[in-house]
Amino acid sequence: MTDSSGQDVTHPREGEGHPLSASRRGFLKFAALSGAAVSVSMSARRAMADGAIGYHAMDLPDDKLVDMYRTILNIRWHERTQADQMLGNPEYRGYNHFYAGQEAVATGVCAALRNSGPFDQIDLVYSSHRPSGHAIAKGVDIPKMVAEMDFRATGMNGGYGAEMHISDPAVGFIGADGMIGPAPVIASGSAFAFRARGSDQVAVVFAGDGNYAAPHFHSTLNNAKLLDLPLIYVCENNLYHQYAHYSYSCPHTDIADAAAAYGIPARTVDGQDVTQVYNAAKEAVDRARAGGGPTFIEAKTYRYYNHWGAPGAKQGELGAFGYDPLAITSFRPEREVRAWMQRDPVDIARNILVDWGILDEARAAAIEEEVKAEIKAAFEWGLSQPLCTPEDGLKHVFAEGTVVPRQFG
Amino acid sequence: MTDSSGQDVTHPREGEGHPLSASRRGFLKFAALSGAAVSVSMSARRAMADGAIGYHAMDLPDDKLVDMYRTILNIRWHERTQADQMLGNPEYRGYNHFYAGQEAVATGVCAALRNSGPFDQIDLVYSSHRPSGHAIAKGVDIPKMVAEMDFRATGMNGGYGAEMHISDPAVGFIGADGMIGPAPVIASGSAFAFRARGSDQVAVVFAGDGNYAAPHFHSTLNNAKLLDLPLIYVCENNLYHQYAHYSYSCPHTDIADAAAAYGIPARTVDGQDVTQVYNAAKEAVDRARAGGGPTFIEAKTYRYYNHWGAPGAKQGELGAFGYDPLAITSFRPEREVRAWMQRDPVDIARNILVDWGILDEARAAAIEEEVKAEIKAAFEWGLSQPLCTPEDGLKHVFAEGTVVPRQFG
Amino acid sequence: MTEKSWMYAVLEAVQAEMRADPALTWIFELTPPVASNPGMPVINLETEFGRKRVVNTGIDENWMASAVLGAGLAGSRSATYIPYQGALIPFEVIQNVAGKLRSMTGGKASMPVVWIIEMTGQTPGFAGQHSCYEEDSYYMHIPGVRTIIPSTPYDAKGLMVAALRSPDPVVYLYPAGLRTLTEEVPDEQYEVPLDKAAVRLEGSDLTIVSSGGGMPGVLEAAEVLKAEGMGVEVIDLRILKEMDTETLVTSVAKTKRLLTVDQSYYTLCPGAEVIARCAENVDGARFKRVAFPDAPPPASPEMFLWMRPSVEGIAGAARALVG
Amino acid sequence: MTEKSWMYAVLEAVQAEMRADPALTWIFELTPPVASNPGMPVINLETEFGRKRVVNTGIDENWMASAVLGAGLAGSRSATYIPYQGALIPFEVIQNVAGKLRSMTGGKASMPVVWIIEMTGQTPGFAGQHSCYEEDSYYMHIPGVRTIIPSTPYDAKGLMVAALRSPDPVVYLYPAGLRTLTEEVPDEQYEVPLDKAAVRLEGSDLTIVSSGGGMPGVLEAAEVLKAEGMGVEVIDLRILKEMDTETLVTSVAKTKRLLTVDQSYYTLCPGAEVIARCAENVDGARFKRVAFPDAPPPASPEMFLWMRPSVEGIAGAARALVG
Ligand SMILES: Cc1ncc(C[n+]2csc(CCOP(=O)(O)OP(=O)(O)O)c2C)c(N)n1
Ligand SMILES: Cc1ncc(C[n+]2csc(CCOP(=O)(O)OP(=O)(O)O)c2C)c(N)n1
Ligand SMILES: [Mg+2]
Ligand SMILES: [Mg+2]
Repeated sequence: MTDSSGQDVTHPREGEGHPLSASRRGFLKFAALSGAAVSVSMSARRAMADGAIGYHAMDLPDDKLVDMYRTILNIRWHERTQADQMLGNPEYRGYNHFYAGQEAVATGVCAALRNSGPFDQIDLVYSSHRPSGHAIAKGVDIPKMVAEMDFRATGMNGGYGAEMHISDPAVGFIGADGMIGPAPVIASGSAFAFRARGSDQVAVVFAGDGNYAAPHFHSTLNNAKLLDLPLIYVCENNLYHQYAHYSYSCPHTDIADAAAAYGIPARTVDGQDVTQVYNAAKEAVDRARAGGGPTFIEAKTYRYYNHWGAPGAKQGELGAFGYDPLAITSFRPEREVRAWMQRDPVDIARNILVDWGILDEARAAAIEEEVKAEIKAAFEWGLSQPLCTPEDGLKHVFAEGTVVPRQFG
Repeated sequence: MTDSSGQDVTHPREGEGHPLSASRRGFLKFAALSGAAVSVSMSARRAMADGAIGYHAMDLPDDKLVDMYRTILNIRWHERTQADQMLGNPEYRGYNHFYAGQEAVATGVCAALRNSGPFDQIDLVYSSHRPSGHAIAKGVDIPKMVAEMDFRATGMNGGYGAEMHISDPAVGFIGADGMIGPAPVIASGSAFAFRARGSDQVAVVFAGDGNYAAPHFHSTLNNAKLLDLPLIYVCENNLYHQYAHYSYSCPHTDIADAAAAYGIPARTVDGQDVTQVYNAAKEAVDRARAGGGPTFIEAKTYRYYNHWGAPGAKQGELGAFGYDPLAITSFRPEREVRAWMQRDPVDIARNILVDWGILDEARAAAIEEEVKAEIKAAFEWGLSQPLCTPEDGLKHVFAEGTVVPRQFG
Repeated sequence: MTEKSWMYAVLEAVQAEMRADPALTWIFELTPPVASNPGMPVINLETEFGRKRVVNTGIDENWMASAVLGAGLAGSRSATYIPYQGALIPFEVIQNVAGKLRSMTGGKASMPVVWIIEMTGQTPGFAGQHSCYEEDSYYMHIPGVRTIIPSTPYDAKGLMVAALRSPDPVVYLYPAGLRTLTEEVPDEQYEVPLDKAAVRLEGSDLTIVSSGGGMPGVLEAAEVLKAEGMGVEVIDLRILKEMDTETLVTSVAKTKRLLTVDQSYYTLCPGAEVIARCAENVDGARFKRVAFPDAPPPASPEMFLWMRPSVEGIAGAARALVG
Repeated sequence: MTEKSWMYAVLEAVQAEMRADPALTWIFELTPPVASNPGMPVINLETEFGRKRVVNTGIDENWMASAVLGAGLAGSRSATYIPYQGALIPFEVIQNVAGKLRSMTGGKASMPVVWIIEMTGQTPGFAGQHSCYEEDSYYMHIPGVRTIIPSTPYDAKGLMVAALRSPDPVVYLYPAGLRTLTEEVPDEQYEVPLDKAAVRLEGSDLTIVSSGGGMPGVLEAAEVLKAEGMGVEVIDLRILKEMDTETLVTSVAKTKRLLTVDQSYYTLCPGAEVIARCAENVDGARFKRVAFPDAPPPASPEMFLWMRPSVEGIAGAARALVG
């Protein structure tokens, strides 16, 4: 909520006065690296714009920064390889809601989390129907995820779940949710449990702009605020839900305004710049761990592919252009896609790291080649795994036992 | 949402510059009549406080003002008579969620509506589990309502519904809803239908402070705003839902702030003063009829009885004091009840009318006696009506026919 | 009379009713009310009737379901198309408000509304949440709501006309797996009654009862069994509430063998009700159910296709029951 | 061992589990977790364990149900008490998320959570929405959720202990009409298994199956029938999912007469499933259902009490079936 002078009037400024200590990683990058002139609508709540969020990414050790770059590449090349499989391999049965274009969001948020250790100490991530990026950023085993998406018995979830239900609690990835609505509320329940048992864990939920309209949105934010829950709601506003622009379902330009109305600290960030996402996430995580309650982060971002699968995409090329044959009455303009691709999260991350002297172009390119090779191997392993045994479908209904087959009378 | 100087910063000021034309009904009453020093928390969005709502009540003809006074009395004496029945007549089987204390809200709102005429022209009211006041203000037949509440075959709803489901579409009273949540969403559907068929009708929903926490709250306001629906949401904030203070379920001091966040014109009004409620309702109705979309009115009010039934009440006395035996962990303070009763909606309405020279004290008292007699007759008629026929329970499941009895095998 | 697809037949029904009644509204979410059919004009309700009457908003199926209910209570006939992903989200308002309101108001509330609720789950690959086809049982338990489930384009149109004209709220289950069916469907409006099952095949050895997405497999199995010499009577329920007990009992009284087939979970599948009604009314008959096991459908095609009642599974159960 | 009321027995179970496990949480709305019993200390979970673990918030049953699910997924056992007015509001999340999550994750999701869902409607005067007792059928159709319904204080405690200790999500239906029952209940923790029906009375002429709020009327009718010389076997289902088919079939194979009694709507009442299972497995038996008609319960006591299955109605149906 902003007043007439554009000032953020509701955000409690816990972050104010954060020391912006000197560092070899300066603020120069802003002008230098912001890339093509895509107009990303940003309110005054934008991270960095009012000094309320410190530039925490500058304090990260080099290896952590390189890890972030590698994670972005892992997501990107998983996507591209899978898209190529879908387009070129008639044997391939998997599908995806592609995340390409949004990599910096999952990466920046998960870099601020505790991703390994005992289950009662790691942070938990709830994902959406577009889970592959969140899963990789949280640290799932990529080959097993690849196997799962192709319905293999040794896949991450034994072939029961496939893309929209991948889950690996061992790394705190509670998992995908094929429905729009429930996940944020459930995530707030995990946050409730943390607070009840005195744990400093945080729960993070990733949800699209489409989730704003679900009635669950209100429940989640209202209870998170009332009970001061360590919940971080990451709204990935990629402008569309399925084929409708978010203005069809939301009266706000910044969805963060809706959260701010509850008195929840709410920020918009440039979702294409992993360091800015990290800054906001770090601040949110610190607040939550300290008992300061929930945070809402709206990342302005874009997806390069269509809503589902690879229609409009070409093998070997990034992104999908032209109209999605599944979209009947509303379309997103091809020029919008191309304009957003000018501010690619991979390029932005690489340029920052090169600018900061952490990598040179050659090393950056070498890392990309390593990642490509790893992903290639992941698909080779995944797609050579055994298929499921039909009778196993009767398992895992309850913790123990199997249910009775009824399909034969 | 207010900024640091307490200014309302989100409300679109359609009402600004409304001519406050001279009238024999001046503004004097404010100081003169505001009664005892009950501290009603009121924000800057309070009607009259920033000049955005005109004092429309002053333009009402005398008979209409007298009608409002009479309606308030009808509600009040229906309540008191029913409470006395519950406390003193062992034969009496009815019950109520008493509305006493809140009469000015239903009365002021319904006075601004179209309450008679063909069904496709009158305004519709959706009520709550506390419906008797709304029903009377909308114009239902009181004797038939009395019969209904005592489960009589000739009651308003044939004894099928009783208190929490009274309904009379003939006067636009769609009716009570025993659940917390659904009614506002359904009301928005009626508003959707009005807009679709080009009608200038409006839909009004009365909902308590408790309804704020229901996920349906978000759906209602979001869609009303997106589709510019002629919906008036009247939030009767009587501070408690069941036995919990509303601060247990709502982070806002003014629930109207939650509505303002959607960009919906939202006002708080003194719910004890029928003229102020009328002013806000009139403005909302005018806006909705003109295609200007929804309005949210938060009426600050109080109920004199406990949540349900007459515990704590004494025959012949108004209100319930002491603790409600049903309330186990939280109670409202008896002094709070008594303080609110100092600003009684009956007294305030009568004093205004006397002050304006529309009634003198003698005529005001005579009207009250007339009302008491009418209500007494209504109970006599209602409680002498026939009981229901058991087999009729199989009717009215569908528009035609009866269902099969299954209780005998 | 033209060969028409399921959805074309349905939207033709809606279009004609909307042309006749300027108050009728349609709310959708993902599936725009658009259909084409060879040799026929494209139907696009959104462009024809405008966004005041035909609208999509956000992902909020409870609002959609509640909004048409409110429209109906305001005197405007209204329908909404709920996608399968949100199939049970509007459950509470349909069950606890719409189903009870006529009774609770002593007959004063009229709700001429239709919820078209997509049922899917017949395609392998979509696990659990996206293979939700248990809606039939949930919705048919509700009193005060007519729950129907067509299985042919002809019935789909005729039941839609009847549903839109009914003063009672109707849950119109749409088994999306049947979208590829085509058949001769009259161009004009006609009604298929909201209380009659259809006998699709007559025979005296065995009664098979199914509905919606279960019908194609049942009809195929019946052909196989007929070829083997079995006299199979096939009943398509069509109407889950109020179920047409008479047609069922008459058939089972004749065949003394009842096999029910459901593409939904075994426990409390519609077939359980069919068997219970017949068992209460026919002595000495034999009964069997074929259904999906009481397990969420797994994504893997191997597991899913084995669990789904198949033509062979149905035929096998029939032989075991009769033999 | 002390004579205890239903709710005291239940909260005693919860209190002991909460003392043993500091992570266990409880979310309520209207009914504070407080109970007293003559000669026993008052149990007040809110004051004993504090508002971080035991909390009420607003009127948002979907949040309550989802929150305990999220707590369970985070490794904290959790329970919530959903009042009857909101009994079906959490339906979608229980059906479509909780019921499917273990399967969809290939066994990785563990959900040690309990939803105590109030069932009411046995008192005349509360129409339709406040007489909602159809929950049993809705919840028992869900795979992956154990749906149980105790009918005695002893079972109420033992099933609560078992439910809280189960790694599976449990819908624990609480027929609030039974709140006045008292019986001897052990002070220590004990488990009643989550998969066994209880034979309450043995006999060889007729099997009567019921559950929850239906049991008192059935037991009373059985006494009447016994006095008339009928050998009545009474089975209390206790567990709706997974239903204990063996106990049912064994009994009906013996008696060849099955009467089911439900205080919920006829169509797809739990009794329909009981009859279908027995009809599939026992040849030559006779079946009858007693249930509430397929109509919302009206407020008027005259109508309501006539529609509600009564001792005389049950006994009459039993005589007709056996005679
Ligand atoms: C309750 C429900 N209704 C409808 C759908 C179908 N659906 C799947 S994804 C989607 C759009 C989601 O958009 P958004 O939240 O913006 O996420 P994005 O796809 O842009 O990542 C819809 C409508 C669903 N999954 N669940
Ligand atoms: C979904 C649902 N949950 C719980 C209830 C029980 N209940 C009835 S009234 C009420 C309190 C409502 O408070 P409020 O909205 O403030 O209205 P008030 O009683 O103050 O008029 C509650 C919780 C209900 N009717 N519906
Ligand atoms: Mg989106
Ligand atoms: Mg209140």
